[in-house]
Amino acid sequence: MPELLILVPFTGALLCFLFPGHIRDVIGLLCAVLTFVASIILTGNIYQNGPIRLNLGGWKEPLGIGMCVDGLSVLFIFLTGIVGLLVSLYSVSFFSKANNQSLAKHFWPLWLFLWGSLNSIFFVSDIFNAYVVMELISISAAALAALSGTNASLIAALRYFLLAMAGSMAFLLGVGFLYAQTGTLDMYLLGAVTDGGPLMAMALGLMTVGLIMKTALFPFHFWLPPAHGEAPAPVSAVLSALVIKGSFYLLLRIWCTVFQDTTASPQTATLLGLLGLTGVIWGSYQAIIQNRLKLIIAYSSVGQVGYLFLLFPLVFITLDPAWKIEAWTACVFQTISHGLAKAALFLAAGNLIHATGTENLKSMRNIADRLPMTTFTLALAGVSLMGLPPSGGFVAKWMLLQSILASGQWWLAAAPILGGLLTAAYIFRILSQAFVSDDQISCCGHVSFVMEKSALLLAIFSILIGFRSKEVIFLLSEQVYFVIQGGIIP
Amino acid sequence: MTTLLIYAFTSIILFSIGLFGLVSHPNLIRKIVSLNIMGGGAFLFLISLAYHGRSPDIDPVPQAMVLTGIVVTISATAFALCLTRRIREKTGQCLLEHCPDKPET
Amino acid sequence: MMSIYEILSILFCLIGGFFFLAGTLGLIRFPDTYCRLHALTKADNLGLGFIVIGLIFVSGSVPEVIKLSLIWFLALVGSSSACYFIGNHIHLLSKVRENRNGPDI
Amino acid sequence: MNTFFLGMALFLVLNILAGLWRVLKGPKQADRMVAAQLFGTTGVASLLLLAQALESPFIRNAALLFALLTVMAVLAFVRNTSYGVVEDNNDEHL
Amino acid sequence: MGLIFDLIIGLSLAGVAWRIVRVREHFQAIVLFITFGLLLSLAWTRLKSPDIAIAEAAVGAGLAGVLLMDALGTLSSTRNQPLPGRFLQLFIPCLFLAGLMAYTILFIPADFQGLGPMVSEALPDTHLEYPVTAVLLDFRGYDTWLELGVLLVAVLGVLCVRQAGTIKGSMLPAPAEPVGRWIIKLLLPLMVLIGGYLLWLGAFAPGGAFQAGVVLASGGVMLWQAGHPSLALLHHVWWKILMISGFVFFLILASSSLLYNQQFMTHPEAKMWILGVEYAATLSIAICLISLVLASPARNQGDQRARKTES
Repeated sequence: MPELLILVPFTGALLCFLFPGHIRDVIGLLCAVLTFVASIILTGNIYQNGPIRLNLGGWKEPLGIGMCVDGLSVLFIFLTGIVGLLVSLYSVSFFSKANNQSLAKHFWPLWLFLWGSLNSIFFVSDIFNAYVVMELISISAAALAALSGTNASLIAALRYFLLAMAGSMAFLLGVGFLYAQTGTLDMYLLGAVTDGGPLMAMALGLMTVGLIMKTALFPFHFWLPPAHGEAPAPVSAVLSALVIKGSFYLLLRIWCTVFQDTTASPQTATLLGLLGLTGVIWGSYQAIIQNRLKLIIAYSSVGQVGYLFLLFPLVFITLDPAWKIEAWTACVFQTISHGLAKAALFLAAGNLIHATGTENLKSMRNIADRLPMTTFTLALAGVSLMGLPPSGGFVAKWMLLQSILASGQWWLAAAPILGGLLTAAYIFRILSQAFVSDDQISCCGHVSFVMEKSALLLAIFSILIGFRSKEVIFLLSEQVYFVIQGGIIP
Repeated sequence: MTTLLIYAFTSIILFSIGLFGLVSHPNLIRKIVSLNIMGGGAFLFLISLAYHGRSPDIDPVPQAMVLTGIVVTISATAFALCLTRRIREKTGQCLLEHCPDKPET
Repeated sequence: MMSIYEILSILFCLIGGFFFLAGTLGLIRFPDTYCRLHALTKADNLGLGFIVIGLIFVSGSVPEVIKLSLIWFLALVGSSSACYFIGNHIHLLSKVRENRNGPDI
Repeated sequence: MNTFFLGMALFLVLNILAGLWRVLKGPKQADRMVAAQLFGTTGVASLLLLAQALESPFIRNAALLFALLTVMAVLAFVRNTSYGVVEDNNDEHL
Repeated sequence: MGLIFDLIIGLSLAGVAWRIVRVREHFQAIVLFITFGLLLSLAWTRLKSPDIAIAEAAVGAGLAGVLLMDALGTLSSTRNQPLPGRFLQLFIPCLFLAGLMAYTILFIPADFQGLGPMVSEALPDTHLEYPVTAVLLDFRGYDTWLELGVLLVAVLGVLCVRQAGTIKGSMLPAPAEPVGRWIIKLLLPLMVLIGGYLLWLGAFAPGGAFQAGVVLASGGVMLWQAGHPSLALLHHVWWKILMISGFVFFLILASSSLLYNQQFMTHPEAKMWILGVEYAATLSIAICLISLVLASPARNQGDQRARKTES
C-alpha cells in the first residue's frame, strides 16, 4: 500500500507530461482520487495494525534503504491526501479559465511529482534518501511558485529555491558528519547510537538549520510571503499547507528518532521555542498590516508555523511523560489543522480574487452578498486558525496551553494566547471587509461550483478534525516507532 | 588520518566560503556558483570519509552518494540558471531585489 | 635497479615538464593574447606529448598505449581548435571595434 | 618511481597555480579563456601522471574526458560573446 | 610527497574558491570555477575515487562551464558590480561556523569503518562486479530512481519557467568557418564511442550510466553549438519519451515488483535488468541534460540583439 502512494502520482505525472489537452485533467484527477483512496486505506491500516517497515529491494538496513510508515507519517499522508484531492478538483476548474489555460500543462506534471515526492518524504527512513527527496520537492515547488510568470513570482521562486538549496547543502554536510560518527545512514540505527559526540551535535545543528530554513521559521521566513503570495491559488494552497510541512516532518523525525536523547540539548530546544514564539507574533502582526489578501494569508502561515516549534521546548525539556505526549500531539494536531485551514483560505482567496478581479482587500466589497459560500469558507477556516471551539485548531491550542502550564515554561503561553488574538484580528479584518456593502462596486464575476465547494470542504474538514482528536492522539502516541521518552519500540 | 584531516578541513573551508559567497554576493549567477562551491565542500567531506575507511577498498557508499549528489546539483544549477535568465530577461537585472511588474507589451 | 624503460620514461616526463613550465611562463610573460595562444599550443601540446611518450614506456599493454595516444590526439585537436576559436574571436572583436571607432578617429 | 610521477603531477599542479596569475590579471576575457584551456591540458597531463603514480588506470578515463570536453567551454564562450556582447570587460586597457 | 600534494591541492582549492567568491568580475569567476572543477577532479583522483573524478571531469569541464557561460552571455554588460559593504558582518559568522566545524572534525573516530566491508560482503548476491554500481543500482536503487526524477523535474521546471511546451531551443546560426564544422565531425563520433565505452565499463569498473550520459549530452550540446539541425529533427514526442525512459524503467520495475508480491523495488536476478536500466538511464540522462542546456529563454533575445549589432 505505501508503494502505491508513490507510484500512482509519479505515473500520473509522466502521463500528464506525455499527453496533450484535456486528457491531462482526466488523468490528473484520476490519480488524485486513487492516491486519496490509497492514503485513506493506509491510514486505516496503520491505525489498526501498527507501524510497518519495508526494505526496498529486499536489502536490510544499513545496506538498503528502508521505508517506514507509522502513526506520524500516516497523519501527514492523510493531510496530503485530502488537500491534494481537493486542490486537484479545484485546479481542474481553475485552469480551465481562459487566462490560465496555458498553465495547466505545466501544473499537472509538476504537481503530481510534488505530491509523489511529498508522500515519499513522509516514508523516509534514510537520511541521504531524505536529501534526494527534499531536492525533488524544492525543484518542483520552486517551479510551481514561478508558474504565474510575473516578475515578482519569478524572483520569489528563485529566492525560495536558493534558500532551499542552501538548506539541502547544510543537510548533506550534516549527513556526512553523522556518517563519520556512526558509519550508517538509517535513521533508526542512528537512533540506537548512544554516544553523542561533537560530530553528532554539529550534525544536529546543520540539519536543524537547513530544515528550519525550508520550514520558514522566524529569521528565515522572508522568502515565504512573496513565494506563496504570488503563485496561483491552488499552488499557494499546496505550498503553504503541504510543502513547508514536508520539511517540518523531517525535522520532527530527525529530532525524535535520530537525536532524541543523545544530542538534543535543552538549550537548542529552548532557542527553537523562542524563535517559534517570535515567529507567531511577528507573522501575525505582519498579517494584520498587509493590504493584499493573499499576502495576509501568507504571513499568517509564518505565524502558524511558529506554533509548531513550541513542540521542541515542551518535548525535549524534562517533563512528566504524559504531558510530553500531550505537547507532542498538540503540535502535530496543529500541523494538520493548519494545513487544512490554510489550504481552504488560499482556495477561497483564489475565488475572491477571481470574482472581484482585484487583490486589494479594500476593494473587496459586497462579497458576503455575492459569494456567500466563499465568505462562509473564509469564516470557517478562520475559526480553525483562531482556535475557537469546536475546530481542530481549538483542540490543538487547548492541549498546547495545558502542556505549557504543566511544564512550567510560562513564557511559552504567550504564543497561543497572543497568537490567537492577533489571528482573530486579521481574520476579522478580512471578514469585516466582506460584509461592507458598497453600491458602487456591485458586479462580481462568477465562480464555478467546484471551486467554491472544494474550498468549503477543506474548511469543513478543518473543523471536523476537532471531533476526531481521539483517533489522532491514538495514532500519535501509540502507533509510532519511537516513544517520546526515548528508546525504540519494535 | 592526516590525508582525511587535510581534505576534511578543506571541505569545511569550501563549504563556509560558498556560504559566505551565497549571502554576500548580490548577483544571482554568483550566488549559484557559490552554491556549487558549497556542494563541492560537502562532497569532498563525504569522499574524504570514504578514503579514510580502514578496509583496503574505498567505501563505495559515499561514492555513490556523491555521484547522486553531483547529478542533483547539476540539475538544480541548470534550473536556477534558467530562472535567473528569465528574471534577467524580464527585469533587466540579475538581482533579487523586487521590481514592480511592468505591463508586458 | 631501474630498467632502461623507466629511465627513458623519467627522461621524457622531465622534458614534458620543462615544456609545460615554458608554456606557463609564456602565458604569464608574453605581452599580448596572440602570443599567449602561441605559448598554449606549442609548448603545451609538446609537453603533453612527451609525458604521454614517457608514460607509454612504463605502460603494460597495447590498449593502454592506444588510450594514451588517443588522449594526446584529443588534447591536440581540442587545444588547437580552441586556439583557433579564441584567435578568431579576438580578431572579430577588434574589427567590430575598428568599425565603431572608425569615423571618430 | 611512483614518487617521481607524483612529484611530476605536483609540479604540473604548481604550474596551474602559477598560470592562475593570468586569469586574475586578464586583461581581456580571451586571455582568461586561453589560461583555462592551458589548465585543461596541464590537468590532463597531471591526471595521467597521477593514474600512473596511484596505480589506478581508470583515472585515464577522466583525463580522456577532460581532453575531449574542455573545448566546449571555449565554444560556449566564443558563441555567446561574439553575438550579444561586443564590449570587452575592462575598457580601461583600450 | 603524498602529503605535500594533499596540502597543495587543499590550499589551492580554498584559494580559488575564495577568489571566485570575492572577485568582482563575473567572467573571471566562471573561468576560475572551471579551474576549481579541475582541481576538485585532482582531489577525487588522489582520494582514489575514479568514478567521481570521471563524473566531475565530464560535468565540470563540459556542461557546467557551458551552462554558466551561456547564462553569462545573456548579460549584455558584465560590468563589475560593487560588492556590498557588509563584509565583516557576514564574514565573521561564516568564519565562526568554519572554526566550529573544523574543531568538530578532530573528533572523527580513527577506527571509522563505514559500510564498505558490508557492501563487499553482499556484493556476490547482486550479480554485479563493481561495488559502486552495485550500490547505485541495487542497494540504493531507490535513490538513483529519485535522482532521475530530479533530473526530469528540473527539465519540467525549466519548461514551466520558459512557458514552453517542447524543448526546441532555437538553433544558433551555423558557424561560417569550416573549422567549427570539422571539429564537430571529428569529435562527435568519438564522444558517442567514449560514451558507449564508459557505459560498458560501468558493469565492472569506474564508469556507468551517469558518466556516459554526460558525455553523450556533451555531444548533443556541441551539435547544437555548431548549429547542426539534427537535434531539431527529432520529433518532440520521441524527445519526451527518451527523456522519461530512465525514470519509467525504474517505475515499471517498482510496479512489477508489487505484482510478484516481493519486497518493493526488487528486481529479477539477471544481467539483462542491469543492462536495460543502465541503457535507459544513460539515454534519459543525456536527453535531459541536453534539454536543460538548450532550454535557454534568452536565446531569441540574444539573436535579435546580434542582428541589431550586425545591421
